Amino acid sequence: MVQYTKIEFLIACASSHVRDGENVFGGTGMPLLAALLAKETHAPRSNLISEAGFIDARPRNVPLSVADTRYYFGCAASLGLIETLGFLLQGGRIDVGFLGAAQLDEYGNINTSYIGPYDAPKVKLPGSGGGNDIASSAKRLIIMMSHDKRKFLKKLDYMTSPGHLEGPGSREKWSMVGKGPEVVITDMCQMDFDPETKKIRLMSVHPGYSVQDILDNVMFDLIVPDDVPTTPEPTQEQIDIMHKLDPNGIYLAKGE
Amino acid sequence: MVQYTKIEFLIACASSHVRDGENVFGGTGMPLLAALLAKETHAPRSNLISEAGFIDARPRNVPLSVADTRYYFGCAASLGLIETLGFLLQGGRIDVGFLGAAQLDEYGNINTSYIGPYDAPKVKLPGSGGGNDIASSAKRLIIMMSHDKRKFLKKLDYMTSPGHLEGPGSREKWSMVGKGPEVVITDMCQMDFDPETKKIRLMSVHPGYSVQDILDNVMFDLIVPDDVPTTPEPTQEQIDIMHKLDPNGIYLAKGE
Amino acid sequence: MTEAEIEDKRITLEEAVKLVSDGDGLFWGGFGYQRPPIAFAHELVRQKKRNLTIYTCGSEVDLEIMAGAGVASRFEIAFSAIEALGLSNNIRRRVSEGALQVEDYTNLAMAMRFLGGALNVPFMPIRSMMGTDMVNLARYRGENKLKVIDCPFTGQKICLVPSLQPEFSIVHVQRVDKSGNAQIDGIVGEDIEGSRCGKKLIILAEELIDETEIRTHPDQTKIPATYVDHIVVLPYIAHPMMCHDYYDYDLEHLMMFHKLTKTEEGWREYLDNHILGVEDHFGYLDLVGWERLNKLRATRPWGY
Amino acid sequence: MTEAEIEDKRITLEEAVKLVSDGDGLFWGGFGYQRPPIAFAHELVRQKKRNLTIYTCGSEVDLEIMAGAGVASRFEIAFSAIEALGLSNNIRRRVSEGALQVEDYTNLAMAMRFLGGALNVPFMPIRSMMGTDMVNLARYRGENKLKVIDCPFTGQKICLVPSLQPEFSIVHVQRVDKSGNAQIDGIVGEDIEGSRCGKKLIILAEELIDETEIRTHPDQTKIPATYVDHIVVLPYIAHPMMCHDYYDYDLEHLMMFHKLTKTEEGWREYLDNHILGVEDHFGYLDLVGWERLNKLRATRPWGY
Repeated sequence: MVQYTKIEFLIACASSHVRDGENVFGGTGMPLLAALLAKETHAPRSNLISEAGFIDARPRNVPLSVADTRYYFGCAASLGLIETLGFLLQGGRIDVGFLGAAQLDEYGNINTSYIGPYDAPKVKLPGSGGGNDIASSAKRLIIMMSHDKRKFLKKLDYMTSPGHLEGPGSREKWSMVGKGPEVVITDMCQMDFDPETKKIRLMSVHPGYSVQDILDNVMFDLIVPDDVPTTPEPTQEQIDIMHKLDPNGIYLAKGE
Repeated sequence: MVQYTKIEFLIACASSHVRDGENVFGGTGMPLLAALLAKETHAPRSNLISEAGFIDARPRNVPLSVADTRYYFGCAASLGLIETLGFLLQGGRIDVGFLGAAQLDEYGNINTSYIGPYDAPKVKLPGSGGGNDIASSAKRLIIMMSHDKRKFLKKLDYMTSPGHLEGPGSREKWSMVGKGPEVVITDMCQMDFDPETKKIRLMSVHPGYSVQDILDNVMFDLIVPDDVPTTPEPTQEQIDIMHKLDPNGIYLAKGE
Repeated sequence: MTEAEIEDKRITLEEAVKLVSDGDGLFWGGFGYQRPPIAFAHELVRQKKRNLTIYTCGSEVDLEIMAGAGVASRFEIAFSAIEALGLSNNIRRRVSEGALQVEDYTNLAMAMRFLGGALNVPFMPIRSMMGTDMVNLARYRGENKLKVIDCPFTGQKICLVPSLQPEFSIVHVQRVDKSGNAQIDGIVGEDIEGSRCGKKLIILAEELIDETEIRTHPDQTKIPATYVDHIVVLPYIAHPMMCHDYYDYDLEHLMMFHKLTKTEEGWREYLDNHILGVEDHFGYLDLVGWERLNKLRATRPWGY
Repeated sequence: MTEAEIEDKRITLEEAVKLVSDGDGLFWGGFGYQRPPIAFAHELVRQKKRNLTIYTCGSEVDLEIMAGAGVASRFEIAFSAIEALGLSNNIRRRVSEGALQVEDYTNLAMAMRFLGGALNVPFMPIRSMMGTDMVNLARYRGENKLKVIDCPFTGQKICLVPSLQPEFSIVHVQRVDKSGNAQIDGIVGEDIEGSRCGKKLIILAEELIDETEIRTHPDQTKIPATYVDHIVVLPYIAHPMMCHDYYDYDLEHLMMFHKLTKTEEGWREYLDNHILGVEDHFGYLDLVGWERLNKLRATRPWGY
């Protein structure tokens, strides 16, 4: 039996969604470790891009910021935001982007801006950053978030970044470059989207949870297919590699 | 008595229009030598810019092309067209630009594109290049052209670059960044523009020519003030410096 | 070539900040942890500037300082947080109090707004933000936050974001000559466009270099002197953040800062000790301690 | 970090040109005398391509060759001449014959059209061309040459130029690694935007360098490999024009070329001898002569 923490599990799970040869917006934190892990295992030719301007980065230490100099040495080019978010992302050249979410609705639309009403917000969250740009234009979007029932809502307090908006045809209406969210990874499950209705659907349940656990912990309608597999566990090799990548546990230690 | 060729005279004359500290689009040929001469004499802090991307250039040999590497060594920055024509010129930061003209009308509008009708041109000329951009956005424009009666017309075959268009208010109508042509330097005279009507006006006559010579050699109406001075001749120092700048007579030899 | 006497554009940090008037707009350089002009934010606080509008993609500690001290009342930004540590506590409080208005854009939208300002055109087209509340909701900009139009060429929807030409651009670089030719190492973020969009440009640099060094390597110049109005040369301008090839971030200080800002009292303590309690930037550096600063110095070839 | 096997994108010039179909549009790199992809133009002629549309600000000898040999039937350009020597004689003749249509823009307009294409937005705003025949008159583009609109923010007139995303971008650089990371020395002209706007990018380079050289100096990379589809490595790609840090222009050859093009017979002589009469680029270089080519090599630090 492989022993793993929740964070290790999520990183390995996210890593499996990166394919070889892809251009990946890694950001920081778990997505960055997931992208690096993918590059060390099944996707050696994936191209890790930071929106601050680093292209094909191979950091020897894990960066804390998308603009961290740790992204620099050994990367292929060091440019700026117009290059990464304009030429590469809006140009349709980014295969996969990762985003977090404070709230998510059943079409995969994302709130990272405000909790409470816009005119008198209870909490000012970080905002879009490059998130809306990535959600609009990356070919595929992977959403990672902690599983708290109040975050999975029918109606967002504020829609920062587009998922599938109001369903079929609505991304096309705005001529969006990318295809929208593909998968949502939480502490409890993976969810994807029904190709017909663009509505959120249970994809796999993490070890230790049941389908009912998931249904008890979302406030929107969730499509449940007849057959819901268990999410695969990480291998010892994956865990070893991620600890080599983050030897000081800057990200890995958080979940323990 | 200083001995000089026609080319030397024109370069010295053009040079006098560059002021110290100005950002100057020098291009190649006579304007380039004029700008370099100004920098060597009365305008040591003028900033010579090539639209290809060279900023504050100090070429040790005269360049043949605006993109000539001779512009590079010793310049302050080596960038591109968006920088020079976009950020600097359209940004309102270029003080003076030089342009040639195949045809000129009485408002200083310029043709460098076609002789004959647009649909069946007799001669395809070089076109705008950066000319229209410079004429639209440089604070001041200096036009240099050979004096041939057929070039000074009531109606251009094609208007490539804006002078004062149809007179007062017409540059404002298009929100142009620059103020338009200030002076036209030919083999025979200098012309400027009446501040009220924006129509072309005799400014000075070169040594050896009379006011009547000029009137006989333009096809548009030319305002002639009561007092038309003679254009000052170059000094020996100016001639010596321009030959030091162009020792092989790449441009200077053309007029001999 | 005759050697003209070169204009020396250097002034002190105090003099530079005095040029800023209450109510001005500032392009704010740096990105994330990289090259934020923190020393300039400190001096804005010490000189008690008010009602500034800050335009940037997403600075972190500096935005927290300016929001916390009441220097800025408006932000047009894409992002506020301390990456890897957590939310921007001061900004969160000031927004809840109504003391700070944030007009929300995306990183690309802000970068394009600076590009449009640098190009001196009134707007730039962009393909994100549409379909979301970033288009539907606006604060003080109202109708002029952005416009969604039908493209006159394709008929498709396209979003136009208004260009920015604020009173000042504040940009932190590694090296500059005394006339203002500036070199930036590592990523440039939005600083190329940002340095060209302001009506005046103040460059903050870690190191002064001779003009000869600039003119021997013209392709290293990221900001030519012709854009530059004033220069301030000081060490550790970005502390506790990083400056590529010069020094790393000070994680301990950063965590202390973030922890203190969790309460208004904590923030006041930081403000009183580290900003108002010191005379100038060197006073701040003395307080941080030179042994500690020295430990942050970058190692070649890594740059941190 | 695991070393993944790097894709080798090198192909021959002949193979690269075979990818171009009759009727395609090409962004054409280089500016003035600097880094024009002349060898690519020669091979287009040898392979008898037809009805190409060339998009560039202003190339010189290469446009003359493509117009003269009937390879291109449409140019969207700002400038055609051989600077310092005189008019583009071939272009002038082909326009008069009706064999070539030139849609006229300005240098800034073309650069912005490439920028718009690179950004994947349908147009870019620009403040020149208005008030002149460049707005009033169009050829095959008709209504879609450009649009003058009232700015929805300011109410002022502004000109929109349509973005370009041609089938290929052809860009000549100094150095490249085998995956396509490219370094450019000296001015970049419009090649940053141009290399990003094409659907496919073919890089022509004077010198192959190892990936290690690229990754030791990431800030020297002007075009990252992710944009690059194919690479052709050859010496003297721009002859008789120049390549910064590699070789100077060949003024004698250039004057001979310009003199010959003054008549159709003269041009045919050049075409038969220097382009059709040789098998490939090395055949052309042999004809020019290696002693002569060697004399053109650049001297450090001047770069020419």
